[in-house]
Amino acid sequence: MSIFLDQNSKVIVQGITGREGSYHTGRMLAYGTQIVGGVTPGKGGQKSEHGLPVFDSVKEAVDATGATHNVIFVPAPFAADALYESHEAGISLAICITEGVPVHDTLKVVGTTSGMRIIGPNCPGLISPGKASVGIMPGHVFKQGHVGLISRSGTLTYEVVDGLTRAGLGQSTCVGIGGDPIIGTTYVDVLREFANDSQTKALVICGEIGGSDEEEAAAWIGEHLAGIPVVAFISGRNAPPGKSLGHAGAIVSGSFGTAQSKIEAFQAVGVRVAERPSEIPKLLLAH
Amino acid sequence: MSIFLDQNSKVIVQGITGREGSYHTGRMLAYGTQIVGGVTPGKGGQKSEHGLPVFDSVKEAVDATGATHNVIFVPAPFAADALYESHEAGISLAICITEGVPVHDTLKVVGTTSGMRIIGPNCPGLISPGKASVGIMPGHVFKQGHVGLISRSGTLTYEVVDGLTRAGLGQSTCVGIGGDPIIGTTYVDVLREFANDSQTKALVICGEIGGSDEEEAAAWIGEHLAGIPVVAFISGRNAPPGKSLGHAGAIVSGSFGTAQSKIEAFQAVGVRVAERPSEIPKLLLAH
Amino acid sequence: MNLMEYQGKELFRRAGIPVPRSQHCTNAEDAATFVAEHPGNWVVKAQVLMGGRGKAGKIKFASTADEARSVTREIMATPMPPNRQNPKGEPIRSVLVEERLPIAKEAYCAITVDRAHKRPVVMVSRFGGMDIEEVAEQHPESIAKHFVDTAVGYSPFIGRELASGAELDAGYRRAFPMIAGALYELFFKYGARLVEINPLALTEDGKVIASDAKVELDDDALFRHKEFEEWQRVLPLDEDETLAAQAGVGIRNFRRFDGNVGTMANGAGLAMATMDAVSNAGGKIANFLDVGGGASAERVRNCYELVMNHTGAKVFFINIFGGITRGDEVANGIVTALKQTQARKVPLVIRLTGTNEKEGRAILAAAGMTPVETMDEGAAKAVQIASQA
Amino acid sequence: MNLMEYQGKELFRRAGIPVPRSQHCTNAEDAATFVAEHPGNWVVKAQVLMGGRGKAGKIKFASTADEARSVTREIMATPMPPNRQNPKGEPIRSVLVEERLPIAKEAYCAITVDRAHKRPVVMVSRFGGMDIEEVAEQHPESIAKHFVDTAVGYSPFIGRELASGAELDAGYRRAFPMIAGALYELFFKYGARLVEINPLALTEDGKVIASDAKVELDDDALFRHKEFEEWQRVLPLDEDETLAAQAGVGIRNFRRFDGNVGTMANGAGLAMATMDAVSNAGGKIANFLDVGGGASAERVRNCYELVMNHTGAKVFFINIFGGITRGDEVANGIVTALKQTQARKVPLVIRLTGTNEKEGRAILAAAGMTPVETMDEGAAKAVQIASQA
Repeated sequence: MSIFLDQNSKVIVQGITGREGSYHTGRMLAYGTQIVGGVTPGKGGQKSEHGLPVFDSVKEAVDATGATHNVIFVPAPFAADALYESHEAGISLAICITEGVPVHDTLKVVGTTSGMRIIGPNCPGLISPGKASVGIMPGHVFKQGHVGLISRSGTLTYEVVDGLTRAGLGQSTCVGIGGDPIIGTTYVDVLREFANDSQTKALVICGEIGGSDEEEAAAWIGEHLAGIPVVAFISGRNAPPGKSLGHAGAIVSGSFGTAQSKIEAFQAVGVRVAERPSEIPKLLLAH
Repeated sequence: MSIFLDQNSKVIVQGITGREGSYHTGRMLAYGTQIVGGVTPGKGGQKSEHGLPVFDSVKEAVDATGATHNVIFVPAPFAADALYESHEAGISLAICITEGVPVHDTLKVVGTTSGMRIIGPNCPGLISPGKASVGIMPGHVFKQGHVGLISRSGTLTYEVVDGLTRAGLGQSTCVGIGGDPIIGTTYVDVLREFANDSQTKALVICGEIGGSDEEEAAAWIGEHLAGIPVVAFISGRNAPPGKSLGHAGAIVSGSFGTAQSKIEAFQAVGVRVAERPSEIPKLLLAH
Repeated sequence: MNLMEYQGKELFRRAGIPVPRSQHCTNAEDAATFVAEHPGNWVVKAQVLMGGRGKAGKIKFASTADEARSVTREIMATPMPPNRQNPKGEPIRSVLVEERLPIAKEAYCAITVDRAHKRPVVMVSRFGGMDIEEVAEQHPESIAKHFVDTAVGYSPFIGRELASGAELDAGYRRAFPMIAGALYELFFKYGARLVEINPLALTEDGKVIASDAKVELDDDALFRHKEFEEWQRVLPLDEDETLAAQAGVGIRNFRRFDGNVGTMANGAGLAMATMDAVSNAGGKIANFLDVGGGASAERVRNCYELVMNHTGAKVFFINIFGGITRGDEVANGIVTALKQTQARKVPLVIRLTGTNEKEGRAILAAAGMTPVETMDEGAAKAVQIASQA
Repeated sequence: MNLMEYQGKELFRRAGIPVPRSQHCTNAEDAATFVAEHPGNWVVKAQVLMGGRGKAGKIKFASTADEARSVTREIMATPMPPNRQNPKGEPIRSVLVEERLPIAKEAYCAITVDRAHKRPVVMVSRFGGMDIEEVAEQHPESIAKHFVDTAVGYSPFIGRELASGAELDAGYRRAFPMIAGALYELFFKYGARLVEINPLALTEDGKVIASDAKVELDDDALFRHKEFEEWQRVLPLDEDETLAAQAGVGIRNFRRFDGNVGTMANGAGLAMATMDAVSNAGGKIANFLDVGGGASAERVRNCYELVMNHTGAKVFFINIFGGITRGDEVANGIVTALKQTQARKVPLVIRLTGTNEKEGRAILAAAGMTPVETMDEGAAKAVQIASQA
């Protein structure tokens, strides 16, 4: 089945005429994703670089195309507006690639758009290999299969997936949930979906320092996912306290948010924790 | 059955140690209403004038008493806070008697407290005769029976009910929805409930100039209440445009909100409109 | 509390909504001096709360100091002509001398509270400069509306969708979402009942500017906005409101009419119904008056004097339903008030029912007054007395 | 962007949160003059971003001008001592001369974003004046929390419930809901990551006053708050951030350590994992560096020079996963960068995989560089080189 996304998902691109939006529209189309149009206010009625219809508003795009998914490439100051517009237009899944969205914008959007799932912001998107890819992930690294993957970062995901694919372990869906302190969809939110997905038979969690999202994920796994093999990896074990490393959310505050705490939380519920990304396939196969 | 309120409803009084709150607590108790306690911040642990426990917060009151209803007598600047607190504490029906609540406060409260029904503000409350009364209505005027009544004003309601009672027409529930431009529960909201109430066999609507609430009620009646006798009365036919008469919401703007428009809307769906309150029992009996 | 144009535009300016350059002047000399110092084409607009300034000749052009002086004098010489809503017209105490814009298009934009949706509503039409009710009648399809989720507030996509839905001229599209957003901020910040830009002008050089400003504040929210106290002083209440405030009843609770049947009731709904009853009985109402709860002797006396001293009432119909208010208390109030007052006397028709109605009637009877039984009976009797007076 | 105490208190003052009287002074003479003109008991506090001022002797009392001069000199004479987070300590450029409060009780109040609940959280404890993490360890039950619904915002009942839940001294109860509300307004208005009052003092005469102020603003929201530009100038970035900004990478993307293995990767997660791989291989990291997407020759050169000129790297491990970034582009960037740079040369260990990996490797090979196959292999090789250097 895969989660959130498949070959039937109809996707529009908000910011389709921008540099990033246009480039990645081409890549998503090439992967086979059903991109059905895009939105750029003031350019309604035009065609995008790849020949897709451009609309002035998400509502018009949804009305004309029946899209349910929206991937957002607009600059940070306009991301919240794009998400509110998606919500109002009835989008059910919005993927916000934009980096640098003010945390209060995300807080408020997430708290007031019930009924619409948001992935991100500051995320690489998601992919159901062999079916569709939405966002900026390099599709050729992925392979269809049974491993569900959730990650807070981009290239580290590709590194891990590359290892899985080379080891013959394909993926059901890989979700980049994003590196910001507040994100629309957390590990637990994704785990809930994977738990009900028949295609997903094992899970990989790519965590990093900061916050307690991994601890919450571990607790949820302990309660709900007893039978399924899960392997975790935590990056940033050598990070100093009080300083963000790259991601705004990757910050250790005193004794909170350390890699150690996360590793222990996973181990306590029987999740194997890889010392390095290259160990992940081995640990999965050992289950 | 009656709607919203009966002898089993557990009610707390917010502002119980204030002059109004204390006085009406006595009257509500005398009517037989299950008043189980009250709230006045800083006076938790004391007893009210009528020997009821006073709590510091609605949450404490709810936890200790199992109350589901809250009647609010706090001054206008604090009404929104009282309603948010009620919502957070899990109250399911809040009756806001307070007059003069800023319209933006009501707008925001009504828009953000889903799951809790608000009656008012600026309303006399509601009564299910013979069972319980919450608010400031004079209980002795009412009589248990089968007429459901909805009204935007206080004394006019008593006038109308007095006529009904004298004509032998008892009431199931009488709801004073309040005279403000924005109210938590509109005619239509109450009509929906009456439509499912086995005790209610006829309806009286006391409307007044301003807004289009009566027109909406008429439309709803036309669609959903074909079989039930309904009589309406509209006060303020002699009001000048552009000036509020008493209630902030009783204002005619140009050709909007006139008595004539409301009367025509009711007549168009077969609702009989009384020329004067004294005609209402006769029109009901004629059905 | 309704603001005058120059006050509304001051709020617009603070909110970042473009408005024309202007100078508020309280006399012709100031207007002349301003135009002398700022050569150009100006328009002089009477500052009043009533609508219809243009038709009344209260908006005039001036390109020289002399013109400014003379048109200001002309405008201020006579009050705004009366209409049904303002039967006495409105005196003109100041003018706004404002840059004359090269207007290419006029649109309409307003935000108010929508009772049915229980939400703020942003309304836009490409027909600006005319009364929105006229637009609603003649071009209902031209009005685009958005009901704002108060949990979220305004977001620019709302402005974009409205501009497109109302088919605003393309020249508006870029500036409109920001202007609508600033207008919403203002609406929200000050707890307004209405904010309106009509017309929202598109100039020949492509600027979008608020050419007029209408702001209605919520009296119930003024306690949070001490900054309006000064404006409140220059915005006198209308006469009825002033009289009501002096008598110690709420400013919404008293309103005068042309007739000769004075009325008073407890509760706004009942007071309106009492007026309607008088009218049903063929009479002409002198006033609306809600005496409120309690009805102490002092309050009854104030209300009695309010009606006697300021209306043409030839009879006074008092209609009390004793709910919370006890009938005996009200009766005592009436008797005491009539003893104390120095105001002229007219025949009283009293209807007193509800709580402690017997005791109340006994008190009235002892004072030589015979109450009627019902509201209809009281109305009929009052009308009869008035017609014979 | 973290604010210093005096800046935070200025925001508090604007928000209506009571703060002690104070004067911000950049030298001992100003402090002396202020105390001379304002007799009383004062406390002189170093203005730095680091914690632990009291223990470091950077908070002292003064009751005369002479005392103010001498303690200010003492405080400013040496920087704050280093800790793990700030290995170089922090210079002291100014002090706050502040009214000495007669403190009866100290409480704690803060608002931050809660990741798990995706909401702002208001936290209160009756243990003030100590580190909240210490409180969380020693008295976890003393911390009361409320997760605020952003659709509604703060309402006073939240403050009442928190004061009661945290069992704040009764002396706090009346003032606390207003103070927490003002703190929330500030948090919301400026888009803060954290606002903290620690301690929130209850004075012997019953006043509730913010005795310290900590405000962390969201760098991503600063574009909306031009009013902080001036403060930003007096709040220099730390050295790593300054260097990162000069090199044109994000200020979060570079961080130095004591070791000798320089690292660079594309993407923050991969860069952290690269550090961890070096550590796993027994090496000591010289830095964290996320080169970001694209990796043009110019950017690669800037990053190379950043590490060469400002760390003790004896080897440079470049770890690139070609996802969106194409391997051939990166390889070209590396080759060109190394040709252009004037910086010192150290052995390179390059790992290049993913998109266009073959083309990239060919480019590197042509330039005489032999990339390794995996991240682990690269880390091991880099550590080996560093240990022999």
